[in-house]
Amino acid sequence: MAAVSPDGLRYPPAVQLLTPEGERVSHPDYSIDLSETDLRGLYRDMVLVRRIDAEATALQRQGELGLWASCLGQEAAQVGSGRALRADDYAFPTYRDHGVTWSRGISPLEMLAMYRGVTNGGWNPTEKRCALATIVIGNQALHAVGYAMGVQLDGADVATIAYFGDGATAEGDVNEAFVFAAVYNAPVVFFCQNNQWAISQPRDRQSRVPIYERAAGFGFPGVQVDGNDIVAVMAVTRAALDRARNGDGPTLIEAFTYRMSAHTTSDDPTRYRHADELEVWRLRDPIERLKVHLARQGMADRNFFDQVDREAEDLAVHVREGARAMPEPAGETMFDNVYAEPHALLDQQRAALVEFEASFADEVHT
Amino acid sequence: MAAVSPDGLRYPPAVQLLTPEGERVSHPDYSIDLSETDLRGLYRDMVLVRRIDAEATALQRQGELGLWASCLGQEAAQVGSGRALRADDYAFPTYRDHGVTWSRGISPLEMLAMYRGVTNGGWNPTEKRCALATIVIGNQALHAVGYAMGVQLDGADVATIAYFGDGATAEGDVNEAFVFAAVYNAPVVFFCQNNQWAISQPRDRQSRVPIYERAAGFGFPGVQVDGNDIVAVMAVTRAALDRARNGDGPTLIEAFTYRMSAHTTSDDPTRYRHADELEVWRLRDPIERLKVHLARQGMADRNFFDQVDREAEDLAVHVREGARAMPEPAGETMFDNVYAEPHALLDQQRAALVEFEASFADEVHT
Amino acid sequence: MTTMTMAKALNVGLRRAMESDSRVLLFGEDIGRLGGVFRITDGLQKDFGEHRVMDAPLAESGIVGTAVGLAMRGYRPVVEIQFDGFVYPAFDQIVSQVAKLHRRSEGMLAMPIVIRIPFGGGIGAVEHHSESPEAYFAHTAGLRVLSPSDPQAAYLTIQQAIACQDPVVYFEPKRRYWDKGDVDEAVDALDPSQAPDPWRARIVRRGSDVTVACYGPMVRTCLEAATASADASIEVVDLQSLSPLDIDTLAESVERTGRLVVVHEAAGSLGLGAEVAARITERCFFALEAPVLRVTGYDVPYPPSRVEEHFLPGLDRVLDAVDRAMEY
Amino acid sequence: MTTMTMAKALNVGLRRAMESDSRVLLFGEDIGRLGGVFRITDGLQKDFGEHRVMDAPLAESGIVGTAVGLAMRGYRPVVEIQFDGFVYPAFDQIVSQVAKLHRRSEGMLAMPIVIRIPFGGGIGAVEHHSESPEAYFAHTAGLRVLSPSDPQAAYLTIQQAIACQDPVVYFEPKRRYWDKGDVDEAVDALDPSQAPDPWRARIVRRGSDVTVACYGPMVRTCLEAATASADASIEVVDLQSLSPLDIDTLAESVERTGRLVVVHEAAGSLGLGAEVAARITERCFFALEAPVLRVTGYDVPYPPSRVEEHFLPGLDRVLDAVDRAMEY
Ligand SMILES: Cc1ncc(C[n+]2csc(CCOP(=O)(O)OP(=O)(O)O)c2C)c(N)n1
Ligand SMILES: Cc1ncc(C[n+]2csc(CCOP(=O)(O)OP(=O)(O)O)c2C)c(N)n1
Ligand SMILES: [Mg+2]
Ligand SMILES: [Mg+2]
Repeated sequence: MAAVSPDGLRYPPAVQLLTPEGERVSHPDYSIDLSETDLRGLYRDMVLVRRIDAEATALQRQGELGLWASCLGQEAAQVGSGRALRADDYAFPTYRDHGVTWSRGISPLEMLAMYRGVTNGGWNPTEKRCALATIVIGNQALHAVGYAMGVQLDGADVATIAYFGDGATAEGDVNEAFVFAAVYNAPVVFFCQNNQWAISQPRDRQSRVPIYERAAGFGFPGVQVDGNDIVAVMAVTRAALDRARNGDGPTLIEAFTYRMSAHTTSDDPTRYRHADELEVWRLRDPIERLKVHLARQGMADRNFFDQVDREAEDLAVHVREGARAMPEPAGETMFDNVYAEPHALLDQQRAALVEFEASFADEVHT
Repeated sequence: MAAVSPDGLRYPPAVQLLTPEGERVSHPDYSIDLSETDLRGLYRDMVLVRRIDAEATALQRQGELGLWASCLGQEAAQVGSGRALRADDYAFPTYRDHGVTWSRGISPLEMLAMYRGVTNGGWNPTEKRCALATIVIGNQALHAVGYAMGVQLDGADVATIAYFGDGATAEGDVNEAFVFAAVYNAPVVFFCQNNQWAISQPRDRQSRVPIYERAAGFGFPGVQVDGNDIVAVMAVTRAALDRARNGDGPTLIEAFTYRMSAHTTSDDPTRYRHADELEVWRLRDPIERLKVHLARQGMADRNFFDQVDREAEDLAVHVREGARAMPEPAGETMFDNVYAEPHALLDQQRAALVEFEASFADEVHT
Repeated sequence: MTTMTMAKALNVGLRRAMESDSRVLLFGEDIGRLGGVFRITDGLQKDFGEHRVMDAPLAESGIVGTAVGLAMRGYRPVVEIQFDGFVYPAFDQIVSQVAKLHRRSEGMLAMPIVIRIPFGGGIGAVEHHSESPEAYFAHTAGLRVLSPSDPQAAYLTIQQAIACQDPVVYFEPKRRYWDKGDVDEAVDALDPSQAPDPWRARIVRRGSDVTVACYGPMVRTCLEAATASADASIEVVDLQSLSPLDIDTLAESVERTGRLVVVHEAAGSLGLGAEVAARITERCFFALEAPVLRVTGYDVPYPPSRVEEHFLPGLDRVLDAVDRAMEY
Repeated sequence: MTTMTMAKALNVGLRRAMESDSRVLLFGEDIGRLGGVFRITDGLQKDFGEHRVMDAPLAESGIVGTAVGLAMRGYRPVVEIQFDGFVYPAFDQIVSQVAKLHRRSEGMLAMPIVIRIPFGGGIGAVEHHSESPEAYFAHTAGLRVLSPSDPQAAYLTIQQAIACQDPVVYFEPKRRYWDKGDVDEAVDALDPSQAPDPWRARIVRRGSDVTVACYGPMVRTCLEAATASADASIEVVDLQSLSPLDIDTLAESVERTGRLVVVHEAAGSLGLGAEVAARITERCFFALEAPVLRVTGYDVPYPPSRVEEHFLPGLDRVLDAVDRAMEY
């Protein structure tokens, strides 16, 4: 199935191992052995992530979350790359990468906490070996390179992976990350999810050529993979992580995918994109194709699919109830951990706030 | 003469039209017709620029300038590209690009004024169609692109050229300039003088691959030219400017050259580079090779060379005397032109300064 | 007179500016078809074309840096930074170039650039979307800083900022975007006989006991506090111009009231309130019956949204400061 | 006791910090073989190797951004920004990440990064090499800001800054690099019983009529003014810690003298002097016999070097302010 997407880019991209019709195909450079269990696991991951995402979207509509950035359509790119990581590897995700954080063992409620507004973080980055979601576009690419430089100094067998979008490739920080990664030959993988849009801006507002081509000019390889093909994503990411660990330096992966939802729950994509674009991409749905593959190959039956669906529903209930039950942070928590060491001014401000608020019988007006 | 320079890069670079031995050679993609007069003019330009540079260096040693950034060795890159510009084109130079500013008709004393500390500018950018020298590495690349975008909006037949060094290619701004230039297809030429050093950092601290290769990943062509070959520099730059004017978008030119002097008069390169590197590059001197060429081809005789030398000496006297005679700016000039429109606070501060300083019989202590 | 939101007033003001000067360009992320994430530029690309309302790549330094070049070419770029917390990548271009080029060129290059920044909290947003970075710019010589507080002021000052030959950082109080007010569109913003001087503070409520100085989103809060105040007669001064500060208007008020409270959302340390307090104390030393008190955000990063109401100065904190000032 | 320049004291202090903690890394442009443009890191790459004294590509956001990653990996990066005017490209990483990550992670990620910045004027340099950007950082919650004024303080505070679990922006008064002073290398900087608390202001000269508060390069200027003063007995307080400010020590002094002059090179508007004036006036309202006066750089971009002596606060301007304070 060779089609030209509305923005003129050719589909499928260079590396594909599973067609939209669920057929396994081969590629001269990339292959991967995945057991039936592996594939069922990946399917389950994607379904659960999509369910979390849908539930979070619903919770936002109900006023339980301030905002949500949906990963709908990008599950294969996120889970496929996330599951390619070893336990010791370190991921640097963005606000949209729920499939990545899920793969790092971060719970849905930890993912939601920031969007509910009870924290600016959500999980223990050191324990999960996954940085907090970065919102300032591109900043985390440099953090990933720095972490990788540290790994290199330690002589450790660890790779880092930096996630960012097509829009982010325009930012200075991402390009400086390419420079530093190349110069120090850092064990880092740059994983760009080209979901064709940066809010309302189509991909060609950020780059006139395919994004993976950017890498060569910085001195390391770039590869474009079908981001809706979880098998290919995993194969390509694993190869890049291995390169990094083997001392062969950075790789840029462009996962060619599509943001099937709005930018965030605050966005209205009908203002800037055509519905037929979405239709084209529906046919390339990452979950559907793995499902068809599993079914056709007899690797999974209705029973399995139903069970995953039930699990997803249970998870949704858990998410819904858990989100509502999240404790409200007290006002004075804003002073916690601003500094690691004592800070008299903040102690005074905290004391003044507590005293002031205590002076009101009932709640504070604003 | 194929030699490997100390940092492992091959010499000569891709485009060369005049060998270090002064021989004209041809290139499949680049050619240029230069009359004898043209060539003699270019020779004269380079000799005068070198003389200004030497004089400024001497003036700095004598305490007449606060600092000087020498362009020694880079005359062909600067004059060759500067002379390729049409009158209407607009150049965005750095602190080191005296050969460029000379080509734009900026007088040596205008060049020196900033280094003497009597101004932060030096010339009328609009009149000379040459921005003031930018010191913050990389900033001007974006200005050049913006100017080019403006030219495009006007439908004018004008190209802009942004100068920067090898070190600057690491900065976010230069890479963002590449993004914007590509996306808007702006009529701009990026002229990178790879003089092999960014203060004490060799070129491979900024990029592990030749710099011109950076361009392709942003979607426009890059070309490496022998930066010590004024004929090739002119041919390549003119072609790139024509491309820009024809609506074919940006080009990155890497002029492969060498900083034969210290970074600035404050620098001590013996701390970080070997003298033999300099020896290798002496053999590739840009002025020497054009002189040999002119002489061998009978385009110029001793008379001509002597006359240029005399002109250079006269210019040196003019520079020396002119620099010393530059009027000292009054203290209150610091308030001039901070704002274009009235600003009461600054008026008050100016009045206070004038009154305060007038209250001292003799000069102000500090 | 038309009643409209501040968002609409800005939209109409931008339209007027584009109509009256063809060199005015709008430039920023998502400002074209989408009309900006706050819809401030809604419809303008449709009416003025892609060449005058330009969608930019996602790179703030690139946006401001190319705006410098556009200004050198004679254009008057009006740049939109999507949210307060995303202006920092452009800080270098703003501080080293936009602010300094007119001085550096000895007046030969003007920098008539407006940098619009929706700022402040109170909208329940995620991190980096509720900051008040105005002090960074008010400390930077060569820039002017404006912040409107109501639709009429927004309508006029956005046009005045665009017409100004100096660079203006223009802070729009995003949580007041949807507040409505009367706008007299008949006023010619650029005619000094019709429109007030944008660089002057505005006494928006008269009072006799305490002066409360504020700007942007806090003006409404302070007006509400003044109305609610039982004990003290509060005069509210909307500073509007954060750089230069109109100390004359404020001093005249303080000379009458003898007391000053300054209110802003930004962290207190080195915030605008510090400068106002220092200047007014020097100027009105003998008139002040109490030290200048400040009601500001705390010296912490902007907190998660479920905590923001504790961070933001509200009516009660303003009244508490007024009471404290009265007790001296 | 050894007599050495501040440059040498910093060099020795960095060496001690690297010796006592192998996680300390130096990182910056030209700091290796060259030893930095001011030679502060002279010899350190030779002795500690290229892995602990790392030359960086020419990209400040890259340097600070990768330092964040190094800190996440457990290192303690000490970053050198070559000159004050070149910190702005890193502003975003400093303000949005370095300052906020400890808070964002609820204490799970420490950011023990030191950002060394040679700052201030008076060395006859070209543009961007003489700025005083400390207010930007002192206004930013989550950062600490230090500035030593003599070799002994430099020797101790650089080690204390490196040992601090919080990010520290460390402003080195470049025109005092070559001033000599006694340094007691036997003092263990990290032992609170031996070394003074870096976050406290220091009374560097006793006096009874007027307190003069200053920091960094202005401390020497103010000490000279105090010595030269015929009419008034001047107490000089070196603030040293610009964030947090040690208002207690300063207030104690002002309670005694009744007068305060604050001196710095940075532009006056929204400079450190504004915060000091506001805080001290609130704290010592009844003790102040005159308003707090400020002697600062003017609100203009740093001027060309042949004009800088008119811009920089000198002895005469300090004494003039002292006289004015006395006249109240
Ligand atoms: C520095 C910065 N500028 C602007 C924004 C506002 N913003 C949030 S997401 C976004 C688009 C990002 O596009 P892309 O990188 O393609 O990632 P996607 O959202 O498509 O996953 C923008 C402009 C931001 N977060 N940070
Ligand atoms: C943003 C910024 N960082 C650091 C500096 C200090 N600096 C001045 S020149 C220079 C090296 C520049 O190297 P390159 O770009 O190769 O140009 P060259 O000096 O070799 O012509 C540095 C680091 C600066 N001017 N601007
Ligand atoms: Mg995208
Ligand atoms: Mg160079």
